[in-house]
Amino acid sequence: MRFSMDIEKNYLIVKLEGELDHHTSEEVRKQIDTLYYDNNLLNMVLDLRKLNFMDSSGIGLIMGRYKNCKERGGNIALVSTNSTIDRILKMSGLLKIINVYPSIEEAINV
Amino acid sequence: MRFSMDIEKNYLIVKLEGELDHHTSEEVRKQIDTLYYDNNLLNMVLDLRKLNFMDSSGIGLIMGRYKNCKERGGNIALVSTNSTIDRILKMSGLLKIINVYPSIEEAINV
Amino acid sequence: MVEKNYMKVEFLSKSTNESFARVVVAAFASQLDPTIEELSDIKTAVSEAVTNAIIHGYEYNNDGIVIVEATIEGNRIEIIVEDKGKGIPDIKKAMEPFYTSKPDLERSGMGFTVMETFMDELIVESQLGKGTRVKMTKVFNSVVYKE
Amino acid sequence: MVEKNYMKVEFLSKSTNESFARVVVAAFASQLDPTIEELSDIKTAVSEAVTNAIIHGYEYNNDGIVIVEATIEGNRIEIIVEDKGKGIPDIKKAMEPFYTSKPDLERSGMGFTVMETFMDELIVESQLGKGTRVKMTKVFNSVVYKE
Ligand SMILES: Nc1ncnc2c1ncn2[C@@H]1O[C@H](COP(=O)(O)OP(=O)(O)O)[C@@H](O)[C@H]1O
Ligand SMILES: Nc1ncnc2c1ncn2[C@@H]1O[C@H](COP(=O)(O)OP(=O)(O)O)[C@@H](O)[C@H]1O
Repeated sequence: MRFSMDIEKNYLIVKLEGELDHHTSEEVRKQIDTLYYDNNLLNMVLDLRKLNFMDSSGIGLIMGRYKNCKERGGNIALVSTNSTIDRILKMSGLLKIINVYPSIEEAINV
Repeated sequence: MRFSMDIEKNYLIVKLEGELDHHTSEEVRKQIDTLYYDNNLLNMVLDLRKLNFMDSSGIGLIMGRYKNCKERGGNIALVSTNSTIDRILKMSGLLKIINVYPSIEEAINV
Repeated sequence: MVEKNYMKVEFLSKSTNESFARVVVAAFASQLDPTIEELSDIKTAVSEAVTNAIIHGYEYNNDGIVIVEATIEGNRIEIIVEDKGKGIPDIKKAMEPFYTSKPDLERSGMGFTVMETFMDELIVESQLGKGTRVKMTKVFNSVVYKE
Repeated sequence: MVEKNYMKVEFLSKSTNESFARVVVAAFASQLDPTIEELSDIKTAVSEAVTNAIIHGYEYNNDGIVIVEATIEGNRIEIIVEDKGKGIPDIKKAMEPFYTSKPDLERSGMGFTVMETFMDELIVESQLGKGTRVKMTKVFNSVVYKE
């Protein structure tokens, strides 16, 4: 699991790469939350395009970040073009509350 | 394990790809011997450049083909540029009796 | 074509071993030449069951042993994930979508739902204080099996 | 950095499982972040020991069980390959380079020599009619281990 984070205006943009499971999501979560709160950000984009594995721990991670953003009146969006990841997103019901875009630009310019 | 075979003059040229272990060497051996004897060939070149794994079963395979070629008054040569494969070849003592070349052309034009 | 094959792997209940378990099962199942999607289904289901053993069964205690067995017969794979941990008090409730006993840890409660959806059959057995055994089977439709 | 980890895998004595055993051990050992060469050494040694269990221990009988255990401690990995097969009558002779009891099968007699060369330590125990246990250890010099 590798990931990188960028700040753009009041957006935290997180690019995830590799395998997102229970083990890797714990570290990712800590680092996301630190950057998000320390910089007083509002919105978040999680870019899942380079993930080649995600289980329900990833769903938990997304749900948790969704709640944090909502609490501050912000929004969260996902970027995904991967059918395996899309299947588990759909199953989780997350797509009813969170939008998915094909690119970061589109996720931000809404 | 994948492999392909070509006949050039009285040479059988075998290109091996993937992992050469006990399991895969049995199939390879059968097919090499069939083509070698059915076509009344003399010499053999084993191209090991695309192997990413070889254990002592590969040594056994090479020794066996060496004996077959010698029996008919022919010769066998190896093509290898891979340091992992070279280590096990060296350890086996095979390099004292079989030459290794960096390309098939050089193995044939000796 | 593999007709029958069997393997069993045991490992410590450390979260680093979640990915190890996926690799092992995928390497074993790939003898059947499944599609990428079928392989991904199996990896996900195994990941859920092994994660549950580690975080729920052994509650993050690294000394527990997780056991994963896999049997291939024809075009069918059976996978058993077992722990000797605390067990599940109410299996029916545990299997409900979104139910989790650890919401504070950001568990989604979707583990069993994922296993059920991605596999063809799921049987959960558990005894309080003794442990949990999850048995899952999947038929690879991509694999044509000749008797 | 993995401090201590353990796994044990059992599988049928089928030659398709030789590559499976290599993948399992490599996936486990890669937690230590070894160099490509160190990983290749381990895969080769495991391949030799597992192949021996299949062809010598169980003499091509597919119903035998091969057991591979691996323990990581610091920057050291210990690997045990075990079979419950026919055993080795003379271990000293068996370990001589080029000695093989199956020259007709194009065995090179180099298996034990490869294990000795690629690993740091090799201990072979065997009992006729009971089976064979090969214990190998390797220190990953590439891995800096902090106590
Ligand atoms: N191996 C196990 N040992 C003990 N309890 C378990 C085990 N697996 C699942 N459970 C219980 O079942 C609940 C639901 O599991 P699951 O659907 O995987 O969701 P989650 O893991 O997100 O909580 C868990 O919260 C836990 O209480
Ligand atoms: N697990 C085993 N069970 C029984 N005999 C064995 C086992 N491993 C090795 N041997 C014996 O030791 C000999 C030497 O083994 P090895 O050096 O690996 O060479 P090879 O496998 O090429 O014969 C074998 O030919 C066999 O007689």
